[in-house]
Amino acid sequence: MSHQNNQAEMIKEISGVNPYKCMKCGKCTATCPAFDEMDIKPHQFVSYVQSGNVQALAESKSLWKCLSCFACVERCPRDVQPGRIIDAARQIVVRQRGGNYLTADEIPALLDEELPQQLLVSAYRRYKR
Amino acid sequence: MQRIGVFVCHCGSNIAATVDVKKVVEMVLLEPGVVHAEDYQYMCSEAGQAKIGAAIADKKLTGIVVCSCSPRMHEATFRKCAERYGLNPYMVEIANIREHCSWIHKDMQEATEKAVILARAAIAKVNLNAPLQAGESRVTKRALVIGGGIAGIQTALDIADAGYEVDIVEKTPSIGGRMSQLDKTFPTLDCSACILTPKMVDAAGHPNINIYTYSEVEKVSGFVGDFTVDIRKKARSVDATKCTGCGVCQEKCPSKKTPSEFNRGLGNRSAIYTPFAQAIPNVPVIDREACLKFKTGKCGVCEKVCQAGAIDYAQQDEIITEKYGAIVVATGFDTIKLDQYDEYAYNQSKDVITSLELERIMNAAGPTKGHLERLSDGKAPKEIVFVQCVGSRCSDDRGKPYCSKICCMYTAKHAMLIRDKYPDVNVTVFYIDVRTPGKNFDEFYRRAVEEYGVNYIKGQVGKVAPQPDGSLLVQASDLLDNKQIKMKADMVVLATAIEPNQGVRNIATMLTASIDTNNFLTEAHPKLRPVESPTAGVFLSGVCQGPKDIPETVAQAGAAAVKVIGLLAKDKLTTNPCTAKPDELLCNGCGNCAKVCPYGAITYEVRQVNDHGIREDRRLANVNSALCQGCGACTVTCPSGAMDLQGFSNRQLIAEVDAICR
Amino acid sequence: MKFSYYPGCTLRNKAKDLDAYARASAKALGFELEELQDWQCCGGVYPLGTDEIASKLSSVRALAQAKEKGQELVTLCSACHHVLKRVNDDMQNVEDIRTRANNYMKLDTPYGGETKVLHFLEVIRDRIGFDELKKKVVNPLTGKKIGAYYGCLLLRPGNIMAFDDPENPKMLEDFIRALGAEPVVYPYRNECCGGYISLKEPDMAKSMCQTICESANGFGAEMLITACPLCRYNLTKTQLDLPVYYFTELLAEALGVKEEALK
Amino acid sequence: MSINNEFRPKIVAFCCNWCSYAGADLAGSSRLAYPADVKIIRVPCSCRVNPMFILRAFEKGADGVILCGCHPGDCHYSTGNYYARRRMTLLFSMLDYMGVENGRTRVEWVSAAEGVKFSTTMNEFVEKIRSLGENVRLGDLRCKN
Repeated sequence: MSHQNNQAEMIKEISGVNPYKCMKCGKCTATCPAFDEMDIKPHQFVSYVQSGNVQALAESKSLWKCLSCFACVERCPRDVQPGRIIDAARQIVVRQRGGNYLTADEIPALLDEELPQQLLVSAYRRYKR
Repeated sequence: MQRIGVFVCHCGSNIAATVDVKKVVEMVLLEPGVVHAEDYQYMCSEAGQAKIGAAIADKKLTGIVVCSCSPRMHEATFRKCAERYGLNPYMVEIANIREHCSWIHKDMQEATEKAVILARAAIAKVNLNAPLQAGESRVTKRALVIGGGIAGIQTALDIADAGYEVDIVEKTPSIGGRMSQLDKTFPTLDCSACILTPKMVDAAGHPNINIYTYSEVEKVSGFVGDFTVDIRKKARSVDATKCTGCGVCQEKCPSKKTPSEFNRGLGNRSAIYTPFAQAIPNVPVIDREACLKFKTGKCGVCEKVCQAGAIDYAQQDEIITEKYGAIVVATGFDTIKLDQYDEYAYNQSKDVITSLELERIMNAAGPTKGHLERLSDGKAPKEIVFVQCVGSRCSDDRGKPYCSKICCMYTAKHAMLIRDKYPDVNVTVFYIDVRTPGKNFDEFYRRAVEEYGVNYIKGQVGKVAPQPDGSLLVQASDLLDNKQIKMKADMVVLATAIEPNQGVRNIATMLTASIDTNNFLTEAHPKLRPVESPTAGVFLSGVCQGPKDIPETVAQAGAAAVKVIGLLAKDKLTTNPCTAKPDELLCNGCGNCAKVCPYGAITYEVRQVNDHGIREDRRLANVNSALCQGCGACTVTCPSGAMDLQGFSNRQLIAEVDAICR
Repeated sequence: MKFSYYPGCTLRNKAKDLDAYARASAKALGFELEELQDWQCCGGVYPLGTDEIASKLSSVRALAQAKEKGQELVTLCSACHHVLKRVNDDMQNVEDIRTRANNYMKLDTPYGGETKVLHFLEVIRDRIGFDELKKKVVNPLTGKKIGAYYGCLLLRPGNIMAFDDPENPKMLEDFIRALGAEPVVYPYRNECCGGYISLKEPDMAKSMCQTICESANGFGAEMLITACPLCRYNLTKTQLDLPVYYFTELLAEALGVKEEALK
Repeated sequence: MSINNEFRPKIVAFCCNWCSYAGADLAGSSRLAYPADVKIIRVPCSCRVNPMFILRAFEKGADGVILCGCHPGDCHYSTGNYYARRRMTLLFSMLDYMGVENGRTRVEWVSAAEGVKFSTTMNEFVEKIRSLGENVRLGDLRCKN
């Protein structure tokens, strides 16, 4: 539990977000374009950090589905910025050994003729240490 | 040297839990002049005051320090107490060891040390206090009410019924305010006009009430009991004494394309207009921005058709100067602009409307004659979505941090009325919390759910996307089912946050009344003096003080009226004796003090002085203590140190500084 | 008028045309883009973690170089623009990041966010003016119904990007109007195309782009324009036959410099 | 004053009766803590504060002095805070010249509704004074114990 609490503190620190500002309106979840693919929804990320349930977040599929499109950040009425919390949780995972979601080996199979460089760079930044 | 008694209050545990009151008593007894010190559970109680009285008699006290709550709370109480036991009330000083000490510190040693220092400062000050006598000032037995909505009307009626004259100043062409725009009212569903119009008629016909519509307060001077106010009566371009209110001018006016303010821009009005049929006074106004005669010089139709000859294009603004004993602010509210909330597509679709616009649509006198229809194509909606908390409870920079308080109830009302009149229409309400405290309020909301089948979903709407087929795709969350909802609606109604009316800041500045960061006027005490402004003689009525519904507004309007009546019933008011006083031997008559005095209380006169045996005529500053409000600006400006402020003298304040820095 | 110019990696590669049309158009409009020396990739995404410094340094270098030259810094790609503007905001307003970044950089004078970052479109709107653009158009795109696709990166977060109203932007619509075409307003023009998700979850991006394109199509758009190579890549993968162009291509065409640009 | 040898500055806060003193009361009733080093003196208006009082405070060993009044335009006496602002601008620049750093003096506008602002202002100010350390300028040696 104390490890979990530490991790929750780390998420707050890395994200710079105060999850207690949340009033639980669900606008982040309402506006999320990746909702259907997420097992833990954006508003739950905020409440999980509040309750220190970080392990569930670290194991969540949602980490790799969030688009960083900032719709939740822009529309949150409480300036909680759920997108930053998701990113911080993702950071905690990729910064651990073996936490990368993308490896160099799998890239060639994913490429096509038109694929712009920025796609690779961005995915690298988000998915890899 | 004074004989000082120090009284340390426990305030139950409010002070005693953090400040070692016994220690404070022990320490203050060491201070010069202190001949008595004691502590007690509640100094402000009858028993506590009796202790003070006993000590005044037994110890022959000449000054008192009470270590307790803020002087803004109980200074008056302890002054009265001293007076009752034969001590001049201005020989009392308060050391604020609650708000400024025990409530904000946790460490007992630290808090006790600070309490002792605050007590020392108060002792040092009271050592230099001198008995003061309050003066008297007169009371003009007439009240001014700024704003002619339900708050202003009710306040004016109550004051007038008590026998005092009241003027209402309303900036629009008619009294009635927001309430006149509403269709039905919660929680009884009676028709707004049916309960408001009789009150408007009462006010207009009341012998003690005088109404200035299309008018604004322009300048305020003076103080409680004796305000002088300039009112700008804007040119109506219609002679109210001749107009019969027949309405022909409005009918014939060729300029009919101005959005109607009364209908929230959903319909148009003519350039010469009354805002609504039951307007009071029933005298139209020419909107000079829209009028062809004023814009091009041609037209003049209204003048031709007016049989009473009431049209007067040459009419000028008029300034009326009037004296008042009390002023009530009842300036009301407006809904916020939704430009910052375009995710709800308010600016993109005519079928996304505010709740106040829905009131107009549902009203028989409104732009759709009371038919529920889409403004884009006139079709009857089958699916209506209500969105709560639009711009309320926002801590970002787009909205307001507070709850607008009325939206949960009026949304339940709208939902119920629609389901009642159009049972085939589906109504969905997206809410964050349903807040319905109030008599019969929660029952009302529950009826909407249980009896009228209104679908309440807990979750906010994220986006409203207009579709090519004219419908609106509402994307929202359902937090209880942990789902994202995408539903088509024909109409979306936004429960838009309310904010104090534009211009209230300007009025607050004129009245020197406090205003908060949200532009709500501040009350003198949030619990115990909710209808008084901290500025004496200025009272608050309605939403200008904070969000409230009609029953609360009417209650507060009555309360404000009672306060005004209490003031006007007095023939004289005691004035604050803490006024400026020049030392005639030091004054050189330079004139600087008069320049900085905001009240014109300082004049100069040539008087004979006896300066250590030399008698000569000198030009000297003279303070009119009835006008002086005791700010102290003159004392600092005076180059020779002749001007001082009684009760806050240079020596007293320096003694406080010394005691703190010791 | 001369600006520092940060093209970014994709514009040197798959999106060479986005860059070429922009340069030619700039010339026609009377301003010059001076490419920064030895610029490095911005990383494609803005590092959100408050403790990430190293990944912001390439942007700081570009910003500091523009400051030395005393020029405003222009970008074209939405992603680069997003990263540079936000890093610049950090350098202005976040003391911790500013201090640590400057400690790494060891510049002669510390960088404190002095450079103004402009998108190519902002240059047209704020420095040239759409009226002026309209005057310079030689081949007006009359009759074309064009949907503007903004995506997320240009607009959000609104308070930092300060590009346009994040929920109801007008910039590209005004741009389209200035070129003589008819803008088609549709509600998903500021919703995400899927971005980098398309690498590992191509179906997700596809379905999101489907929604966007169907909406635009439904409101009558014959084509979309965008500023971002990644958005364009994703948007062209839908079932719909809706062409997607870089805004600079239409600009070059309208200004009559399209042929010349590709020489 | 010092507890456990930690530097505890002496800070005098002049607060006008109508806005800032009420703001301090609101900070109190909202339990918004700030260090006990701050001691408040109530004045009717910020314009009542004579520069002499501030000089006196430094002479007697104060480490910082802050003056709080109503926001510009909101003065209970209409114009008092404008006078205070002008006077303090002059005084503070003179004090800075004399070696009492600008950080030791401050003017802040706090309304009756701004309990939070009062508390944050005082926390910041105390933090600043603690970082500056004890004031050694202007102190009257005769006042030292």
